[in-house]
Amino acid sequence: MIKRNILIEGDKTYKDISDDICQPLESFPGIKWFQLFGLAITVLLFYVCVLGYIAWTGMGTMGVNHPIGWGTDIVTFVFWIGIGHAGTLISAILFLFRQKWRTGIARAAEAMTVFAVMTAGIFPLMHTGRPWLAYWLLPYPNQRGPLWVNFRSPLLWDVFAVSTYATVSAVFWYVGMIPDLATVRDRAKTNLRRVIYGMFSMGWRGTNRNWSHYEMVYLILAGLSTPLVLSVHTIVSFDFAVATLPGWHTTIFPPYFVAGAIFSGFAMVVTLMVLVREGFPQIKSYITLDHFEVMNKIIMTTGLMVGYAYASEFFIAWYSGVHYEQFAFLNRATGPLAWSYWIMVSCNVLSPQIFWIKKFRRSIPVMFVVSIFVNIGMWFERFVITVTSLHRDFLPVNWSDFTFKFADWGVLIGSFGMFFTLFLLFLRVIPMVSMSEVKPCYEVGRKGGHHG
Amino acid sequence: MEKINKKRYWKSLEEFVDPEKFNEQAEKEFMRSPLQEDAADPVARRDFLKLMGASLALASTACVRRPTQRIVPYSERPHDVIPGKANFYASSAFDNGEFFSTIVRTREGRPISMQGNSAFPLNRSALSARMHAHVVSLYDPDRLKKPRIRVEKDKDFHQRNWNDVTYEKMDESLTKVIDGAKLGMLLASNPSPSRAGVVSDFAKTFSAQVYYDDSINHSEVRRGQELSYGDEVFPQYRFDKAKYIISLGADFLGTYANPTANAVSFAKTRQPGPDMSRLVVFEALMSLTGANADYRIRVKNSDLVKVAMGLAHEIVVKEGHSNYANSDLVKSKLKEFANVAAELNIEKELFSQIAKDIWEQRGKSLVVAGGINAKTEDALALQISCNFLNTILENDGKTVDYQNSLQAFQGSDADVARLIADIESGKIDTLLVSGVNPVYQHPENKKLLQALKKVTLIYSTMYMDETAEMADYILAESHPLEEWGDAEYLPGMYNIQQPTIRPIGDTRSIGFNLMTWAYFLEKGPARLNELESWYDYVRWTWKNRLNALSGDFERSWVALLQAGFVDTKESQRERDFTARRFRMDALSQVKKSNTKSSNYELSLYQKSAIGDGAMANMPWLQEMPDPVTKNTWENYLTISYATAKKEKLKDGDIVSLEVDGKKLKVPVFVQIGQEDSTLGLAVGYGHSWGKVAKGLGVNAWNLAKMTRDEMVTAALPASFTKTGEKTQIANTQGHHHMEGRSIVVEATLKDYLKNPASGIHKHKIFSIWPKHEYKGHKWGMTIDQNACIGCSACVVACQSENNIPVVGKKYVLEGREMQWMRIDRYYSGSALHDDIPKDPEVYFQPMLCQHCDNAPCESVCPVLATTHSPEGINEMTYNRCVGTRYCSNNCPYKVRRFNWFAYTKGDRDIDTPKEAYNPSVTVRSRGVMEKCTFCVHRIEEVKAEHKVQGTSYEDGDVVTACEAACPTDAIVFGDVNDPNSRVSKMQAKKNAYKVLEEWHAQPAVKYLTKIRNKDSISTGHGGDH
Amino acid sequence: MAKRVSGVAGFWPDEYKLLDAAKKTYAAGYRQFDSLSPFPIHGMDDATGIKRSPIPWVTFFAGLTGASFGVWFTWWTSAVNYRLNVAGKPLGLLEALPGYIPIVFELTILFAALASVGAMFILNGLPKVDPPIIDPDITSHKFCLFIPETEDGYSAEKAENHLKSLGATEIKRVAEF
Amino acid sequence: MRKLLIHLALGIPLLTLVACEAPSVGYNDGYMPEQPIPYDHALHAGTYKIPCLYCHAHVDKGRHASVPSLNICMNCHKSVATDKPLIKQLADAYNKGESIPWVRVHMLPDFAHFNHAPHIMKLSQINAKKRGAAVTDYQDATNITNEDRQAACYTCHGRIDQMTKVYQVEDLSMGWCVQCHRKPEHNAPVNCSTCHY
Repeated sequence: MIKRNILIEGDKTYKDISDDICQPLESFPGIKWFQLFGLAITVLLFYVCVLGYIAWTGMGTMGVNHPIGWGTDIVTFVFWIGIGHAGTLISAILFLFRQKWRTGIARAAEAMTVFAVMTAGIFPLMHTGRPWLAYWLLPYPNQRGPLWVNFRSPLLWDVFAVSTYATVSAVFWYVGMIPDLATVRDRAKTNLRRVIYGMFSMGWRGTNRNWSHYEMVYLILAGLSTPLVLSVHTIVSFDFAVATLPGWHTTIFPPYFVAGAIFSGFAMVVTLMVLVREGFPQIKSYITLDHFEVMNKIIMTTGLMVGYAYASEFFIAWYSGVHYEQFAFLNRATGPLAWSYWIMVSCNVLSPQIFWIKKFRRSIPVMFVVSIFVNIGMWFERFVITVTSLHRDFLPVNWSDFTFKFADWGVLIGSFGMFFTLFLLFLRVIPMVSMSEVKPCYEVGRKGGHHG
Repeated sequence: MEKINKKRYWKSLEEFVDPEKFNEQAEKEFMRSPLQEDAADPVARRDFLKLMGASLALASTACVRRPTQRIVPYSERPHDVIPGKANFYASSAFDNGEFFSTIVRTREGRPISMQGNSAFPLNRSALSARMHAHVVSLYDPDRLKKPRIRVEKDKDFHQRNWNDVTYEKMDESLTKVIDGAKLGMLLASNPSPSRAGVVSDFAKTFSAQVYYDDSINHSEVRRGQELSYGDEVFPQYRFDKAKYIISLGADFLGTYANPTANAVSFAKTRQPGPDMSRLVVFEALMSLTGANADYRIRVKNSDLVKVAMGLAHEIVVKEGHSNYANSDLVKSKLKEFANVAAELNIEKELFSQIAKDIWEQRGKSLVVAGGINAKTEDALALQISCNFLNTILENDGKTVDYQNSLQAFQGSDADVARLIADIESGKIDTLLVSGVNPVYQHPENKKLLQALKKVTLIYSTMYMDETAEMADYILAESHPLEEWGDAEYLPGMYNIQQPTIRPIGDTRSIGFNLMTWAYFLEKGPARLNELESWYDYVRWTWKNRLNALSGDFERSWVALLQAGFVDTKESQRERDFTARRFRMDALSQVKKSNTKSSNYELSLYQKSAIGDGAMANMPWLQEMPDPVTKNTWENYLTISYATAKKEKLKDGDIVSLEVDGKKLKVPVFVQIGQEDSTLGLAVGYGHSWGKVAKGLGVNAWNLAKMTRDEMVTAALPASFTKTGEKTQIANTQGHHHMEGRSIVVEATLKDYLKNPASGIHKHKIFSIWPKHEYKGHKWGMTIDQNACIGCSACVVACQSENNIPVVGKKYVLEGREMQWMRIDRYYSGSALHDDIPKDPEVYFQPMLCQHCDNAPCESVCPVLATTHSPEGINEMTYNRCVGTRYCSNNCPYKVRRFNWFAYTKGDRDIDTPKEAYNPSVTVRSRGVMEKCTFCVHRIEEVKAEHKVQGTSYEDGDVVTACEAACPTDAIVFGDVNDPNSRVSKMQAKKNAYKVLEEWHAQPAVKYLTKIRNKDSISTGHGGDH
Repeated sequence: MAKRVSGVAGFWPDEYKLLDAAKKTYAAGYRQFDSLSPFPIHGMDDATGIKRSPIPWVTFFAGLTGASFGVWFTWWTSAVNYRLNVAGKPLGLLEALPGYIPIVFELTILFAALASVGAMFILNGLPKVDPPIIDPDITSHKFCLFIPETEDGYSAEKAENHLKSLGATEIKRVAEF
Repeated sequence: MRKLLIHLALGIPLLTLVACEAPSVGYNDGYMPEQPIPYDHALHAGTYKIPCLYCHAHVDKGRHASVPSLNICMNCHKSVATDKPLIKQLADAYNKGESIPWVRVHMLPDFAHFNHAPHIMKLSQINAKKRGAAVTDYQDATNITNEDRQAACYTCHGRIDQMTKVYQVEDLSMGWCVQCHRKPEHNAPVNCSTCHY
């Protein structure tokens, strides 16, 4: 039997665990948090203004043009949806695989998922020419005949996939949170706090009958979320794969996108957890270097998978014998937007290779930098797929170039404002580590059975 | 404390001043409490109940209440106006020497679009792009609404103030000016007999001198004819009779002479088959005609005479053909042109072959020369040598029809010179100008400007243009769509111009003005005084002519109005005439000039949309991509690829161009296929007026040169220096090569004769789905790329028909132009492999929505905004569109256009005036996708009409706007389910193919291969796999 | 809302002892008792004699409903209710189904997930408004066994003694739970 | 509880949406505006039995039913009821060459193109068929009577001949159009470009 490393560092009682984890909720935030929050909310306000400007003036304020119908909005949408995948992966797939180490990071990762999906969800809405009519994408009975929707459109699949994903992952997250909210409620010193957390914990008391149903539903949700999370990025990849465009019309897209999503998601988890550990030192006991090492291994693995996809795309393009396909890929690597392709390759394929060395896998500064590289690289991967394929398609007359405009930068930066605002709030109002999941794992890796 | 208490807030100044009065008013305005029932107002309670009822109704019915709309019916409905139904009027139009018989479509008395009169032999249903823009110029907000009189005039025209006056006031002032003045009239030539009549009546009465100056003078043609044959005519070139056409710099398909009619007749000979004509073009710039050539040979404009004489030498001296073979005079004249091919670096065998071939085709060949781009100092010599060549080839009277000559282009630079001399000598002190804009057009002619300052200038114009700035009296001129008119463009061919709307402003035609002044001064023949209107004068003009035809004037007048034209000499049109005798002494004008040792020579040219620049204020024309360069919104210096490489210049680099000490800063544009030492610059830009035209490009006329009273516009010795500045040229096509893709399929005639499907790559395609069945109509289109000359008239016709917005230069640069129809232009060769040929072949491909049966756009639209109709049309439902742009991404042809902004709000200067919109087509708002609809509104209208009339559809009932606009019948629309329709027959041709067929979108549009009449066999591969 | 009952609660400091106590309580014939813990304890279901949760059945049937609704809805709306030719593709139930699979799949998951969570809420009687709490530390670090009055032959003293015999570190009489 | 809030947050906009989009809500059926001259259809079309097509002369020829021009009113009112104040107002406007700004009752948005003529033709043919008349040609007046044509008008506009003040009877929503087009006996297309182009 393989010896397990301990999951929770330090000699702790269950009460210590509760105390550690509830501390950010029960203390007044420090100046650093306020500074960060102030920055994030400023960027968020800026974001709102940029979105308002785009909606008010028209999509022409962005870099998209003819023939590049999709630009920053869709690129960033896919980017954020991808980010979201790590959370569900950690909470669902690793749960099914009984990976106990997931407990430390699951909550925060799931929060990241929910916020990333929320952030992502704005983009498909805002990239439309008439966002105020986006509800037409929902099939509801209406007085137009009734006129339904085109269920064969990948965008409609997107609507269903993303909204199902958002709903299920939010529910999953929330269900996982109920016992912890009860803990916070029971620790509450003030009445208001008790009432609020009491409301959200729904009167959870932790009887075994409750736990029995609860564990069952958690298992089921994990089981449902697993195919769901795989389907979401598969369906997002269908937006491209189902289209006729050379460079989009590729059957490798679903696994490639899912691997990429996990890749970028874990990178974002690493980025966030490094920051969280800095902000809340007590969390270091629960999110340990071992966690990071495992995640870095996943990053390296998925990075290799993505690299394999890049290579195989070229091979298939060549092997297909289709001129348009061959040109599309040649153009990626050598065309006017080749810089984006090479940013993508160096960030996504080359930079994670450093994790072959254990020392770097366990080095916080190294992984922080690499995780940010990976995030940049994954944004550019979507940029390469979307824009580079569109800007040189079938008829050479249509070929054009893409320029970033103010609004493009605005929504890209602004979306981070939204994400971080939500995440920073999350750190202060919801236990960032799942107490009810961490506590049973205290024994893992420790010798003497139970503690006193 | 008290102060604070006293502080009041007020809602308006009134309340502040008089609170009591304000309260009283407020009560009235916001309605008095309805419960205040008193004896004085018994209605109040009832009002309250009503109000309650209304608000209840309001609450119960509507989330958003619609605004109240009013319907204001006619007081007395005009007889033929049925609201919602279009009326069509036959009319005619004359523009920059080009003549059209037109059909004007009006809705509720408002002209909304034009197309050609399909019965008329010259232009048929086709119109030039400029003509389509005529309806916009009618509603142009920049047009003068009233006449103006200059307030004060100082010597240097610093005082630029005018008073708007009524025409009555104007008549009062002007009659005083005219009476006893030494009057001159500077007019554009015009084929109108009525105008000619009134001008001569007036000139005789007031002993006025008349000078003719056209915006583009082709006086060397008339002069050349006169010197060569003795009669001063502008012959009609019969391309339809020619089997071998040589153009010496003449852009007859784009801008020279009567291009639309030329295209109509040219297309007749271009059906692939043993009788297909061959076009050989010798030119320096890449013109539309050159782009359509079978063989295009690059020569300097200054060498065109040599080419003509060189060919003559080949035929007469070398081959010993023709009547002149024994003439020593001719032989000695031609001797110096013996080695032309070698001198000009033309492939010797090719040159000899051309000479042999045209001799072979004598009597059925045609040599054309001319245009401002060929108007060098030797322009006259070029005409004479061209005439000589035609005489040698026995073409005179056959393909050069001197009998049915064009009654246009009477203007000449010599007339302008005469005018200057007359002003300087004091023979003229008052000048009336109409139809030309001399200040814009002759900026280099300092003498003219000086002369104009000396006279009292009366200027009849539609715009406050350059000449108007100098005028003392500005006569607001009516638009041709507002006025009666007529024309006799070919002798005996009678056309009437019918007004289709009452003048929108206080405007008049020049003819009516002349009549009015004569009337007030009580001078001249009775008709000037007795006839009440210009309409009467036009009728008076036609009375005798029409009486000669039938004897019943009223009847033939109505018939003429209905048909739009009457050809009284129809039998004369197709006849061959005897050749005229060529006057040998004319050849003395032809000298072999030694090319000057200048590195570069500049040639001015016209763009087919902008032309002389008179319609530069039309946004549609500014945004129409030039057929060859695909540039919009400005002019630029075209340089060859080799020159660009040598001088290290790129598109958009601004150079300082110098001609004769005159400098202009212009951006350069690299034009593949241009002669290396030639620079090209388009005229018609650089206006100082007009919300749209002002500030676009530079005025190229500045660089023209006056030599012996003739304006020289070509082969001007020029130099340029880089300024280091850069700009961006608004080009609509980012890439010019097909990159080895089979997009435009091409074959040589030789290939085609062997195998009509030559060049078409057949794909074996299978589908997992059964094909959707179309019962009833199935609309489809065929585009004959062999017939298409790329003129782009369809682009503007479509814009006019479908309310397509103009986006402006800024957004063209961002790739956001909106035209549904575009003409893709490719060059042979590949930029990727840096293999840009010096002599590229040019391909035009009209590209519009292909209405694919398996439309990739439809399957990806999430909201069913684009679907397929049971008649095979790819429908775009604007009001359902949320604007995901997925359809555009998935369209292999990228023919969908997205409304990136609210282009139709009408708040920009370049917006189409609302009056010019077609009410049958929805105006699209921001954020929706749009694209070609196959003119589905026309289909629906025709179908509804058939339903009501109980008749059934026949081929040709629905004509799309682009189809009608096409001069060469390249576009054919119809029902492909009807095996006898024209479109079915064309689609069944062996050389029909679908673009990107292997993608299996199953487009409803088929293209016919481009056939070049070449002796070689192309490398294009056929077969299938 | 379940009727509130009184009873006796015993406390243990860790989950192993609680599990042990629960097993013994069950062996002693108690059936209505329940354990309360800050986290689920492996083996407690057997120890307290609770049957497997029926939620998987709910999940299964909800998923089935979602799938069949998806199949029917996509077909009915596009082939029956408003039939439009989109890209020339067939609209028959089976021919068109491949294009609807993603929708069907997502609906399956959505129905199943929401129904399962709903079932859990109903089975657990959630949400409870301000339920009585035996000890606030139960959700943090205390482990508790509660014997309600509904137990056969219940008497507070007997239950107290029983808990004491199992080594409860603290025993509390609960008036209302 | 939180779930409830989520449901509320999602549900309220959705309900509003459904409410706004549900048949007839948000439409103008029942709209009965005040007209500048209270023209009485019940009197003219009902009591006096003036055919619809007498005034709305182009309804079977063109796109619009078109409110009659004043000269049509004056055809009768030159001699009928000339002393009434409203008729005087009408005559006054006519003599001055002015018009009456009627308030529009039935309105379709600009992107929906409705053509009266084929509808009148088709519906009156159907009405004639119902009578049992052998109908082939709309132009043939012996086959299709005035009543058939009038009944065609009533299909969408209701019993105008009984309305003292005209109001909108149907909601004129797309669904309402489509349900009629779908009827097998009407054999009418329901694809988008039937109306939207």
